[in-house]
Amino acid sequence: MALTLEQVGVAFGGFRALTEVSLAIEPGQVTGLIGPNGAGKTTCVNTLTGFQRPGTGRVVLEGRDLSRLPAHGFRRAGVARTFQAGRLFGGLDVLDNLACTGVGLGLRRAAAEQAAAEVLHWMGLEALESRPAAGLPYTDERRVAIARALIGNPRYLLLDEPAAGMSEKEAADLADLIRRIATEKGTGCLLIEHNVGLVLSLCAHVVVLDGGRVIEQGDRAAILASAAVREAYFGADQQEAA
Amino acid sequence: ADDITVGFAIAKSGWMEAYDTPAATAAKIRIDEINAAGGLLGQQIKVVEADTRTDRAEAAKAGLDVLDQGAQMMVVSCDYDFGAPAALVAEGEGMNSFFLCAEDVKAGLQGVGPNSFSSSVLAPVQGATMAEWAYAKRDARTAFVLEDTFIEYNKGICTGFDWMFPQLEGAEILGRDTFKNDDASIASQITRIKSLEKTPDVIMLCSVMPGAAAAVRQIRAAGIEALILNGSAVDGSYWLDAVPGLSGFALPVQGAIYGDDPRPEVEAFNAAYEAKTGARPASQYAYPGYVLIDLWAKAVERAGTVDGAAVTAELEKMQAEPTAFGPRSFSAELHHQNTALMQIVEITGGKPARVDEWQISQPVPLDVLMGK
Amino acid sequence: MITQHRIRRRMAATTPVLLALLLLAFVALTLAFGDRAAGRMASETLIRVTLVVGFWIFAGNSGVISFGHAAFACVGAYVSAWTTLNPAMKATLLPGLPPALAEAHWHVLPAALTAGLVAAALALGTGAAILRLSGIAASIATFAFLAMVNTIWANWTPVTGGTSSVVGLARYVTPWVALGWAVAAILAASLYAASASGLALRATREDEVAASASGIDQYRHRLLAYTLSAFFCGVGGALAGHFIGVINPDGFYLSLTFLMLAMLVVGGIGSLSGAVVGVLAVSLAVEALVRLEKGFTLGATTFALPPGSQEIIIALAMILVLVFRPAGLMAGREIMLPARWVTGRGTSQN
Amino acid sequence: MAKLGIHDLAVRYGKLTAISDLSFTVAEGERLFISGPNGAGKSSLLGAISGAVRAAHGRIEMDGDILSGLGPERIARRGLSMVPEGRRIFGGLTVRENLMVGTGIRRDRAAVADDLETAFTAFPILRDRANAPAGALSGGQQQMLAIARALMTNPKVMLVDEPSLGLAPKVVDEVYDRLCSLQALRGLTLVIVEQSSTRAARVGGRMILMRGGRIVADGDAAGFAAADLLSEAYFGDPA
Amino acid sequence: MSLQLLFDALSLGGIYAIAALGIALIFGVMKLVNFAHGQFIACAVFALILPSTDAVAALGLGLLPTPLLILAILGFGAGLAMAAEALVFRPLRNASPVALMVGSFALGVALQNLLLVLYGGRPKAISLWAGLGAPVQIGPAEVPLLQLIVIAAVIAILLALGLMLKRSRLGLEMRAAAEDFGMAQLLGVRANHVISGAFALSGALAAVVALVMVAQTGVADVRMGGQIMLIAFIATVVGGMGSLPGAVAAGLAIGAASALLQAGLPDAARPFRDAFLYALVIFVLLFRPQGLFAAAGAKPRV
Ligand SMILES: Nc1ncnc2c1ncn2[C@@H]1O[C@H](COP(=O)(O)OP(=O)(O)OP(=O)(O)O)[C@@H](O)[C@H]1O
Ligand SMILES: Nc1ncnc2c1ncn2[C@@H]1O[C@H](COP(=O)(O)OP(=O)(O)OP(=O)(O)O)[C@@H](O)[C@H]1O
Ligand SMILES: [Mg+2]
Ligand SMILES: [Mg+2]
Repeated sequence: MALTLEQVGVAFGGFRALTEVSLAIEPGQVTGLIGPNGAGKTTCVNTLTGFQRPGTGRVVLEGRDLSRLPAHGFRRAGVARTFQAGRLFGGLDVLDNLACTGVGLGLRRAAAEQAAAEVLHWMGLEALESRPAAGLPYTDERRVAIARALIGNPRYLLLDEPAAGMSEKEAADLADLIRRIATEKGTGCLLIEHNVGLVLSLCAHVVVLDGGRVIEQGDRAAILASAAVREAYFGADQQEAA
Repeated sequence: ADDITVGFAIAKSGWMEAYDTPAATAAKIRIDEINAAGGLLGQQIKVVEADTRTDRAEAAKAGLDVLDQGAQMMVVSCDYDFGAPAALVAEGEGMNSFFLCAEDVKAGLQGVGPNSFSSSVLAPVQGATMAEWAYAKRDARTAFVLEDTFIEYNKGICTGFDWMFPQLEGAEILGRDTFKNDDASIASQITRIKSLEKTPDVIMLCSVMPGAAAAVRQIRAAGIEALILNGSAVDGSYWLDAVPGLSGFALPVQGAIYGDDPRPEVEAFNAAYEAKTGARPASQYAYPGYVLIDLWAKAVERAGTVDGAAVTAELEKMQAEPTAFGPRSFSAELHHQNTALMQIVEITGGKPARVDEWQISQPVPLDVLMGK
Repeated sequence: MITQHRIRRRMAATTPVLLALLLLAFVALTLAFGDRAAGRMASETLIRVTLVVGFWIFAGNSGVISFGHAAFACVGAYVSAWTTLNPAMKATLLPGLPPALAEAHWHVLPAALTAGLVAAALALGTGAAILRLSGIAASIATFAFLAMVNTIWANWTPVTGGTSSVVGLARYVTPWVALGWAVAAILAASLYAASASGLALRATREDEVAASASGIDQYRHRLLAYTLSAFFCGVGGALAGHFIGVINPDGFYLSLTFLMLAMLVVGGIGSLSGAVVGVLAVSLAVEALVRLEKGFTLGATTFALPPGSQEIIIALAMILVLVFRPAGLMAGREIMLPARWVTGRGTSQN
Repeated sequence: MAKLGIHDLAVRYGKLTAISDLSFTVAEGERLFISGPNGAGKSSLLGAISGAVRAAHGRIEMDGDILSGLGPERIARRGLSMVPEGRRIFGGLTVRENLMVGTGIRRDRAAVADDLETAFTAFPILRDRANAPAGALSGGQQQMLAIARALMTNPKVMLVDEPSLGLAPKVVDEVYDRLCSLQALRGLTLVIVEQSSTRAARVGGRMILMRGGRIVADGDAAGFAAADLLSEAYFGDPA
Repeated sequence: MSLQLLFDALSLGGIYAIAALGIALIFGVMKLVNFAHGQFIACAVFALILPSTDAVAALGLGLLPTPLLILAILGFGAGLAMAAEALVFRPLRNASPVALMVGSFALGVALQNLLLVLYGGRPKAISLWAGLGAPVQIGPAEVPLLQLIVIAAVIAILLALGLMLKRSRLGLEMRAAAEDFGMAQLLGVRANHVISGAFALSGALAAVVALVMVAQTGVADVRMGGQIMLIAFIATVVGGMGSLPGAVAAGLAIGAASALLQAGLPDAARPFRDAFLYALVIFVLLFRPQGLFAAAGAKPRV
């Protein structure tokens, strides 16, 4: 029972962005995905959510091959995501932003708004409900984007750099939220972050990509111990920590 | 009131204006003449106007507008499409309406209603006239038909030609093609003409400006020297700069603007027109305006009223009614000319001149006119 | 607890009512104080409201600019002509009609409904292909569709009469008839905008990618809106035909397309009120200029604008509106009752 | 004389005041970090200095000349370059073309090739993708490109808005190394918006803390890092 | 395909290609679909003759000796487009693409009606370079000299423009300003100059079309550029928005398709030529929605 990439390869023209990548996201757990810029992390997420067709290999959701599904089909099958940029629907208010997902999942408008209100309540964001999405401060924009992805309790949630641009305190709050999503909702999360501290504190299992290949995976200790990861990715902070 | 009011719902702006204004001016010349001679039924004729802006919806409004101004007869735009909305307003009031110079059979009884007329000569008559004249006078036995699909008038010219030419002993249409008035190039149509086994004696070009001039220029540039025929719409010398030194181009007109019409009345009108506007008519399309007032006024005098139905009855009795531009007939079936004595103008060395006159040997049948 | 969001939804529900009242007032005023020409202007304006509101259902919600809607108006107008014209007239004007149509002599209301339905069916069929595209490619495809319809209509002479006008349509469109349809279009448009599909479509307008990540099937919603929108354009076309009594393929081609677009953009494509206000503003401005062109007397002298200046002035005015209000006169806002009118008593205690 | 002088600056968006009564100076060759919570007005400040955002009032000086009122292109031509928030790379242009856009204002055409070489050495991925459209680059790669592009104009003053955003930790180090070495080499004046006070402290320099459009503290970056917890408490949780 | 047919196709396609270039250029720099381009063409045609509503046209600029005449008309086109940019499109720069498009359309309407007021609604004849129609024998084909000149001009213009945009600094700045006006300014690009330059080029291209049209048809009509503009607009999209070689290729392709359909369709179907042509356009778009020559990376990545 998991969302998996099986031996996935993706190429853009001659450029191979992913080569035989296999990874699994388990329900109720937070899996980390780190790697240098251009390693192929976002491409992984795109493949896992139907925005990028795998050239080779398969995307499998709990035994079902999703490789041919359009992007909106992935969301309906229970795979949600956020984007590196917020990508809220700027012209709509926050509640409608969330309700859009409900509608996309086939709810009627009233039911969708009900579901949206519940998720906002669960995240403690009721106050934002009627604000237009376009004017939201950065942190709130991020949290609303996550809320939008949570409508209909997806089985899996893929987060692309959710903490980028946040201060330490804000990032810590975000970590709590992600932990709650995994434990309280049983959602399997994939977390892409360059804030390595955040990833290591949250994730039981971390996958490291470089140059479109998985170069390492394992728990916190394994990652910190890996010379390859240190070489390719870590900065001075993490070097010290390790 | 003591006046009889004629309403002009015509284009005073937009591209139709160039066609409506000369005919309307001619109509007013006839009105002035009638007024000077004591008026109609002893009353002066008053003119009211509204602008159709070369727009169909505005044309309907213009019709209502002149109605509000007290019009008792309505003169509408030259073209069927732009005149019909106003003519229908007149029809709704049981009034007479006259198209300034429409040459589509629908501009009248068939397309508007029992009280609507046009004083011009049907497009198929023009096509048929050129077919028979070229056959008789220029020994044309083979033809190529090049039809511009832009407006109904063009199709009408070709209809008349297609009806007349093949009935003539030994005459044959070798091929045909279509183009659009605003096509930037008609190279492939020309290639089709050139690839015919033998060069046709005539090319029947069913087109109007500016596409007609563009087509002639390209045909001659390609070295095709066959006699080109067209309808009245290309009358006038204003476009000849487009094809310097053009020769072998013939068309039918109701009267010649070039000063060489054998009928003195025509030249008298040309002079009157020049006196009124400062220039001679630029094409034959002023004439129908003059004719329409002339015919209508006669019918009104005979009916003793301007009431639509009564005047219509008188108009429908007209058989070969003489006018300055030749005899005109109307009937209960057709409010248009399905045969007419036409002057033939030919352009030689870049100069147009009247060379002949011709009347088709049989009127164009109603079925042909109606496209059946 | 009543939230700001709820209040806004309730306020939005008042929009169609207010717009209908606005149009009612417009008709009543023109009929009370205007001449006959003003009455015709009112009918024409309300027909345009039907067309532009229909157009807005698709363009406003999806953000895709369609050039094809004039084609639906064209089809609607001809369908109504085919079904309502006197059979004797059809026998001469449109000899190629299939027997069933050639003999039809329907009442105008079922004809108008059929006009809308046929246009909608055509939209469903062609939209199924065209709406697979997005952005400018979709716009061009709709444009190609318009040009195709125009070419076919201008040359399929036995059935459409070709470039020549079809005349004799019953001129039944009074300001009240036009008002009825305009209000129907406004109601349908606001119901659609408030529906689940309307919300989903607006999401795709904001961000196609994020919308599909939200599970929204853009294609389906676009096709639905396109079809509904074509219905009202079809009806609008039928009304336009029965307004002047004469139809011609040229009347439903580029100038109508751009008139509709221009009215929508001047009013503001972002809201239904924008669509309605745009039509009113442009139509009234044109009418005023046309009257100025005819001349008006002030004291002893008569002033008149030179012929042809109306088009130039309107075009320049449009540019000025766009410069000073790039989002249109309504700038995406709706005409709504203020919040305190819709919250009602007894709900404000929490 | 100060390289940059900001006097009594205010920026408004409609009714919203983003910056008010802001004054400070930056010395030639100085490195100034600007930190503060979201919405503090940091980006607006950089925008106002570079001419991208119009100041409601106040005066901005560079080398004693008044910049306020000049368009962004005139300001850029005086040697002020900016890496804006959101990168704003030209997605349809190739990576190399992106780097070349700003070099039109340089008189030392010969040095352009050298600088390009230096940029490629600093960010090798840019060399690898030099002829690829920049829009295809990953988020972090685009950030590198934006920084390199600003450097290619050979600026005297460079404004950088959150350079570490989306960059892998190792690359962040490299970016700062690069900026610092350039500063040493050319006497570049740097104004950097940086969220992480630890990072600022490690790099070293002066730091201004903004909140609600005003300066609330001004001092040595290392000092702020030590008082990190305190400052977090001071900002509070925006939600 | 016979050689003759090839030349026929090229001569029509060449005109479309030049017009499409003019549209693609402006779309490239401003995301503006310039519907006034057709009227730019018409204005450049009418610039040859003196304003008057008389039926017979009197040549104005058209009297100049050929090289001067060409320069004058190109300059006129460029100036007109630059004026349009300064007066209409610059104030509209922050408007949405739809608003821009409607603005350009309104400008087109204003220009067309201005021509109507100045020159009247009647088409006019212009006697210019009638000799260019003389046929030249090339193998089995007989081609008017003008067609050869058009084809040569298309190639030359395309090469020059391509070089200019790809290689020159102005071209680079043009494309940068097109993508992100504000950012280009932040990098010191004099963006207003650059955009104005693009308009000048586009206007000059409209003037080229105008000259070719006059040479080909010998007439001036206020509705003249409309049809060409529409085809050019379609060509720009089919070619791939913003891709100049794409615009040219698609312009040529549409011209060729039109000529082929004209030659190949049976009699009865020929009036429906354009319907087939547009169906083809939709078909091509369905298979290549981003256009035939879409710039790589033109589609923003997720
Ligand atoms: N549509 C595309 N066309 C061409 N190359 C692409 C495309 N999408 C991604 N790439 C390339 O694939 C590689 C992987 O990109 P991806 O966005 O997955 O990286 P990433 O790991 O998310 O990096 P970052 O941390 O910087 O966001 C990069 O080198 C990028 O340039
Ligand atoms: N273009 C704009 N229109 C309206 N308001 C704006 C605009 N840009 C910024 N603001 C507002 O001005 C204030 C200051 O914004 P600014 O972007 O300068 O803050 P910041 O400190 O850079 O924040 P962040 O850390 O999120 O980048 C915020 O309240 C923001 O919402
Ligand atoms: Mg990424
Ligand atoms: Mg900022």
